[in-house]
Amino acid sequence: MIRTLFVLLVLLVLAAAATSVIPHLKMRTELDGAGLEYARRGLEDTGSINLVTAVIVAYRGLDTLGEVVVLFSAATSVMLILSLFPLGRGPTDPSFIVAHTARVLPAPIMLLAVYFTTHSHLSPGGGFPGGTIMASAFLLVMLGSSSTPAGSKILPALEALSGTTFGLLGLWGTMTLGQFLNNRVIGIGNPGYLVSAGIIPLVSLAIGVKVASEFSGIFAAFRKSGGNR
Amino acid sequence: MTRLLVSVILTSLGALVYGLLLGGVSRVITASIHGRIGPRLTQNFIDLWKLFRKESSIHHGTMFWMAPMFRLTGGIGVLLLVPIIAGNSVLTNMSFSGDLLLVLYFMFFGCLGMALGAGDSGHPYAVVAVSRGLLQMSAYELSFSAAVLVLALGLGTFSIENIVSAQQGGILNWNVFRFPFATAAALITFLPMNMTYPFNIVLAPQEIPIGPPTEYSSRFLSFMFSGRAIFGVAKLILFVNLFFGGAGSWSSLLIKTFLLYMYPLFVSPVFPRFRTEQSVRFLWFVPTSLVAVDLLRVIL
Amino acid sequence: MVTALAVFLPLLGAFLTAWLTHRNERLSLLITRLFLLAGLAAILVIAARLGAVTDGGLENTMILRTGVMTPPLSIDLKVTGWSALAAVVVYVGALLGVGRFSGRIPGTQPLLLTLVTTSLGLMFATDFFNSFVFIEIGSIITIGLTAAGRCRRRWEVALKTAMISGLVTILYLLAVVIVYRTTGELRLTAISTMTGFPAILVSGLLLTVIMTEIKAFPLSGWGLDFYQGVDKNFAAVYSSTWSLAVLLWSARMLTVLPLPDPGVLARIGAGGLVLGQLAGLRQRDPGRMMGYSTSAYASILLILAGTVHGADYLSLTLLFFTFASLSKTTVFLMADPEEEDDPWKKVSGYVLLLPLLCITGIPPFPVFWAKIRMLTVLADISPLLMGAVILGLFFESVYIYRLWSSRTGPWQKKRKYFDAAFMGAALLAAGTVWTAAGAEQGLSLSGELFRAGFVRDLFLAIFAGGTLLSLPGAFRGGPGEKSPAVWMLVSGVALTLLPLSGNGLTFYVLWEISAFAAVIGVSKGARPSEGTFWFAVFAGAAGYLLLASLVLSDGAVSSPGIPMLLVAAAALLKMGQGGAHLWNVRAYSTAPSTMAAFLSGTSSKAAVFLLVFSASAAAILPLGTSLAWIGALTALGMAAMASLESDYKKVLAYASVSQLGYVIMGIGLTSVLGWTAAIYHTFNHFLFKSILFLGAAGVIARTGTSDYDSLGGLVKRMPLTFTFTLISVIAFAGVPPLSGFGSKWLLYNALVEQGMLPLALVAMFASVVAFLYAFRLLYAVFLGQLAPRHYEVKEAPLAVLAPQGVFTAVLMALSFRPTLLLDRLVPAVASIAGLGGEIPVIEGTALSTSLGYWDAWSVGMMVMGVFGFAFVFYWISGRRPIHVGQLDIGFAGELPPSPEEVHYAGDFFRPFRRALAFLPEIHASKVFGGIVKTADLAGDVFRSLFTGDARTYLLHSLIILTVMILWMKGGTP
Amino acid sequence: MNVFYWTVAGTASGLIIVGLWGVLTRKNILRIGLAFTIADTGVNLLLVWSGYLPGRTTPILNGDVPAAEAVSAVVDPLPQALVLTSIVIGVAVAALFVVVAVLASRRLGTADIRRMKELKW
Amino acid sequence: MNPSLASALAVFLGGMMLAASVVVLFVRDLLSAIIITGMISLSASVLFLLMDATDVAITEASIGAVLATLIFLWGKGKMGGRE
Repeated sequence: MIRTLFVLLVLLVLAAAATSVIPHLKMRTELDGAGLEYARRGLEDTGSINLVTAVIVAYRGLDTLGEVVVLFSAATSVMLILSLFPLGRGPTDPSFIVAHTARVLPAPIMLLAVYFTTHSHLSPGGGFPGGTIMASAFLLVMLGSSSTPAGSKILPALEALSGTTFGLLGLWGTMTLGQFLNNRVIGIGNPGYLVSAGIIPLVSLAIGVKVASEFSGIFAAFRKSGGNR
Repeated sequence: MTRLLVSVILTSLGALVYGLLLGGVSRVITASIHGRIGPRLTQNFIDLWKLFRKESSIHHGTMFWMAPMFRLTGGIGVLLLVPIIAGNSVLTNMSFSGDLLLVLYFMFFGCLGMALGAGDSGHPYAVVAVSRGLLQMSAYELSFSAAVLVLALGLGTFSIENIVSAQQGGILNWNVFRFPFATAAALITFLPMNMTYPFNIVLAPQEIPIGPPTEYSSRFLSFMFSGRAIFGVAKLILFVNLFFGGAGSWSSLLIKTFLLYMYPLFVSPVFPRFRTEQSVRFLWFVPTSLVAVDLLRVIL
Repeated sequence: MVTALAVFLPLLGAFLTAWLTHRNERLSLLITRLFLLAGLAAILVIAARLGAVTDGGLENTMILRTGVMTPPLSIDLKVTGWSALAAVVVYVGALLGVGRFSGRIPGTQPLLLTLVTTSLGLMFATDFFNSFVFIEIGSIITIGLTAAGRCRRRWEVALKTAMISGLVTILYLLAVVIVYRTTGELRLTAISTMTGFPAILVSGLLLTVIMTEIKAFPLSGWGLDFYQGVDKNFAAVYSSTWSLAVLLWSARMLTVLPLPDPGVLARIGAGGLVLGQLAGLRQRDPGRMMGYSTSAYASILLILAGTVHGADYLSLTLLFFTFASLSKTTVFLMADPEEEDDPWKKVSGYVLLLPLLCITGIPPFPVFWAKIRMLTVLADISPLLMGAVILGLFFESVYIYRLWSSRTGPWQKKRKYFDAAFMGAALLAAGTVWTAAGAEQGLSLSGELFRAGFVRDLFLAIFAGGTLLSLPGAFRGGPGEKSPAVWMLVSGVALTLLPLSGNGLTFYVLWEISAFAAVIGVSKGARPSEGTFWFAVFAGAAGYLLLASLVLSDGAVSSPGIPMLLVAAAALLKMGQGGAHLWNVRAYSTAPSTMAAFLSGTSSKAAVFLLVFSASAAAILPLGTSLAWIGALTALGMAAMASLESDYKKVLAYASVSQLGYVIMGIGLTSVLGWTAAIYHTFNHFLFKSILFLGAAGVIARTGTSDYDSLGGLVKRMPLTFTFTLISVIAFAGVPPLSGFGSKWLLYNALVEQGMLPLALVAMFASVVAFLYAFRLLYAVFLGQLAPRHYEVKEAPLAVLAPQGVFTAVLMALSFRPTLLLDRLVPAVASIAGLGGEIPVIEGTALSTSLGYWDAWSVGMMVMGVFGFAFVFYWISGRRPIHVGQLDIGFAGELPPSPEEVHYAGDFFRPFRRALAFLPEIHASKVFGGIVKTADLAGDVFRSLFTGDARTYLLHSLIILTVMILWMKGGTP
Repeated sequence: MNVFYWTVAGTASGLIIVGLWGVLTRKNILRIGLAFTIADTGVNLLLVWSGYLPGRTTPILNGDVPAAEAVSAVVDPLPQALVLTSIVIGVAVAALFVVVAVLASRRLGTADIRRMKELKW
Repeated sequence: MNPSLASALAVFLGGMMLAASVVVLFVRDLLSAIIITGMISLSASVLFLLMDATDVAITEASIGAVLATLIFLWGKGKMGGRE
């Protein structure tokens, strides 16, 4: 109890000390700095209507590569750890409702995921939510079957393929334009169309597949070492 | 060179005779104090001769063998390094080779040799005596050398000759008056130096036959006795030189040394014997404190 | 393109192996290695192109653009010569470790490869948020690989690491918010333009993040737990990849932090160094020691960031961290992760020696150059800061030493150890050559650091002669000992070069080499642990004091004032004076006997040399009389201790310290006579102590014991050894006619001349007490009863006997003709400026001062004459005595029971002990034990911060953050 | 609009503080994980908040917002991009954290963090 | 959206989230804590929407709210009743 209060006190003192920063964080009414530049020239530079995607995939593509690597490392670690230290108790038979839901739902979910992934430069969404939703479709499939689904065998290959694609797309930019992950290695086309914004859709797809395979891998690993009780 | 050699031999022989004689006197006097008849005055000469002539003789090893030579060399060496009569160029002997410091350190020569001999004998009592003797020596040397150093600092010299000549011109120039406390301390150390009561635990006649030379007999012992007699005389002369104005003539030398030799006889029987650690502590503190008084006088 | 390849090749490899590793582990490992090699090649090309190996190339830059447009819109990766070299280390470390770690645990290659890319990315990152992403990847992989590692406590470590990284995430993102809102962009360089409170807040947040990530005290708790609990083979990879990357990234971050006063960093670092290393002092767990060492380097980074700038900063950070990382990797590679409690249990100390020396910064290893440069800079800023840093480094070296010394495993010809050791050694050697060649301050063996002349040559002769003559006996160790010959030779050569050193740095380097070689030599003894430890500690302390003096006096060994005091303290420690004898006694008694002879006879003279020349260069000796008093009291106290001691080698050790006390006394007088006495006695001591210890070596080699109670009567079996010992004993006791008296005579003359009678008295008393142990030594070992088990003992081996003979011959020559030495010594000393007092006059064989005179030749002749006469007289005056055995004694008619019982050697001077009983018992061991205990207690206070509860560590970070913000806020209007 | 602006800021800061409070005081490691998630949510809110401008729209330049007027019509896209990354990172770390926590509690037989301090001092 | 409505919604949601977060720390049942954390994430995604961050809202809803909750639920299941 004393510890709880003491910690709270420390945190409050810290917060109080930090309050002096408030005057420096007043609400902006005009864009400035990098944000201003993105808004002004983002479309022109990248051909992506969605400026967030423009930032994520084109301008700061390296961050996104890093993000993918974060996921990759976490998933690899989780799979590694769970394969080294299995928790016992494999998959259990799915209940009736789950089994049926799992047969119906994956297809529409997959559709949504593909839309998110491929239209990242046009509308909200993008590779990450897209990939996650793909993974949830996989999760459903997995929950619906008592054995590990056949798809999980190709997961590592999919993972390697998408990751390598991402990396090679990046190096393509370095080779041709001297700039890693530049999306303009092919023409940026007409903004607003599906095939536009250079390699952004491709990268998004790679990201989506990568994210999906990583999360699916995690799910598979979880599942392998015992389902949700 | 020849003169020096003759002088050396004569001085040594003279000191031997004088030393044995003094020993005889002391035995006679002690006996009369005790109310005994006691030995004859010449008993020491007889003993020495007897030992020297004894046929059977054993030794325990090289160091045992060499120890009496060490002892003798130590005694004669000290004697030779001390100028015997001030101003007598012959009787200064070898004193040109070194000053008071040399004499002080050379006094260890004989002790060390004897201790080694005792050690080599393998007799535990001999070694016990050595242990005690060394400890007591370490104690009295502290205050004795303190007294000597005070003289040296006060008179600005380590040379015995210079110390003697600084005391000329009247009895009040004697160091005994100029440095009374240092002299007193030195006189106290004179007792353990000669291993008389109360500092005779080294010899401890009741427990250990004769101290370190327990295992010695015959000719070896005669050498040791000779060494010890000569060493005693050398010490007397040294004291006289240092504290009592030196000796300007044979007569003053004999009188002064004789009186100095007699002094323990009248002091020591009064005291009981100290245990080793008691004597060590006594010698560390009492005479040294005395010297400290003179030391402060000299420094201030 | 090459840059992109260098960075991203491992990542591609990771994607590939993630797939492969499920199918073919061996192929996967091969691919891993191939990708790493390719990446290494790429980064080597870059490093070459940037000209990074030459000194100026560290700042050359190569940009890898990513995304569209340029920063601040997009993200750059910037490779400098500096980071390229570090990247090389990352690759090398990964290559070294990947086989070992992933070979044991399948499926880890993708993570290791990703870690390499991430490390490079972080080192090259120029964007604030980009760095964050890399940090997250690094943390995740660290957690994952920790959890995958084969060690019992992996879960705890992984969980703690995860919690720390969670906190770091939050703090970092808060900083991102503030940076972006106030500067409008996310380049790292933008941070430095911030002002006002946001600057303070961001500095606080980032400093906390950095200190936590680099494990700087007091935020090092998790790092300590990490290194203790983690799989050591992973730690090997981690040290030179992620850990290095974070350090170098932090090094760049610290320079852009908008701190009101960068000096704060130095103070935080120095404080952390002292307190953190103090906490590490009592550390026993080897893994945790490595953690503490890491924390020391983290503090060093803070110090550097606060004090050093520009090219210096680059080269220093690079030197410190790359080589420390590499060394750490090498150390961890040799660990056996299956041994949980002590992973280095079976490792030979030889294998660990090189990397550990490099970590501690012993010359000539690269870290040393960085260290001395850093200290030089610090000395200009604040000597106090420098002192703190030196203290901290000293603490570090103590536990690193402990880490090394407990490695008793034999040299195993396991390939596993071999390749690690070999590669480590090769890399370190390359680094050494590189730094030594480029080192700003070159080493030089020609120059006038020490005034050439007789005194210098005399010391040269002592060092060279002592080494040569101690060496033969060292080739075969005594019972239970290993041969210290190699180390003695190394130490001796360094010593011999000492007087020739052309500058202070050279001197220090040689001094340290000599010291650590001696430490290793000592560790070859029969029961080395404690003695070697104390020797190492004191030698280390002396070395660091010397280092401080060197740095403060700008290239000379010393200069007037504080540096001279430091040098004096170092010399006193080295000579065991003033209570520091603890090490001498313990080291001499446990070292191989010949090593002890070398240390006491030869090596200790280095301190005299140092003191003499420093004092003469500085023209004055501070302390003066107090120094003399220290010497006098040491001489007395140690003589008493020697008398009461019953171990042959310990007695000699006490005696050695006691005798050196006279030297200190003489030097402290700062008069011609005093210095003549000191140097004369130094030479004397060199002779007789070498003889004594070599004699002891012979005795111990033959009997296998150094206990007085078990020895005795050996004169019958080892007459030559006895003769030599006897002569040297007479010499050191100062009994005329042997050479020791000369020292005494000169010394008393000097003392009385200066009017220092009390001092003279103490000296006199000490020399009388010396008789006690002198006799006891001769008696207990050589005289008295010979124990039956020693009946068959042979004379000492020729290898120790012959050198004794040589020493004795010189000693005898010096005894009878001291003028051989004094003829040259007196004028040489008289010509030293700053020495007062009269100059002794030499006429023929006689020496005289205004006080007295001494003619060694005629004394010698007299003694020889009288002794010869007595001898001859005895010989001719009667029959030869019959030789009988030692047991044939007058024993009150009884048969003596047995030689052992009759031999009276134990507690020989019991009355002396009784007489001393009134003194309070002040044992040096107790005093130093007290110091150690105090340090331990203080260390425990700081150690107790690290409760092991991860939440506590997080709380530390938050408290530090709060304190820093409040502090900086208060500091600026 | 200021009310909205500062409410979000307050909520975000509150979540961070409560989250850290939980991290530092809860004993169950899974709950500590939850507390981290809460603090992360707070941080993400704060990030998006820092790119918020009143009366503007999502930075998607479709028909509603002409590209030429983007500068005065959309909110700052950069913080949003950063938050996307941050969310993914958060969940990745959470997944790893949970796995480690599960294994730790299984191997050590407890989920109490106070009993996971074999390594200390 | 009407600014004042947005403000009101923000105040309401914010208050709920803060209250919920404290509940997460102190509620006895871990399952409830996990569900409530998921709710907080969902509320956050509403706030993201209010701040014109559609992408973020979608991502937070799918990843932060659903995925994280699933993971924690799995974790709770695996940990069993160990407290």
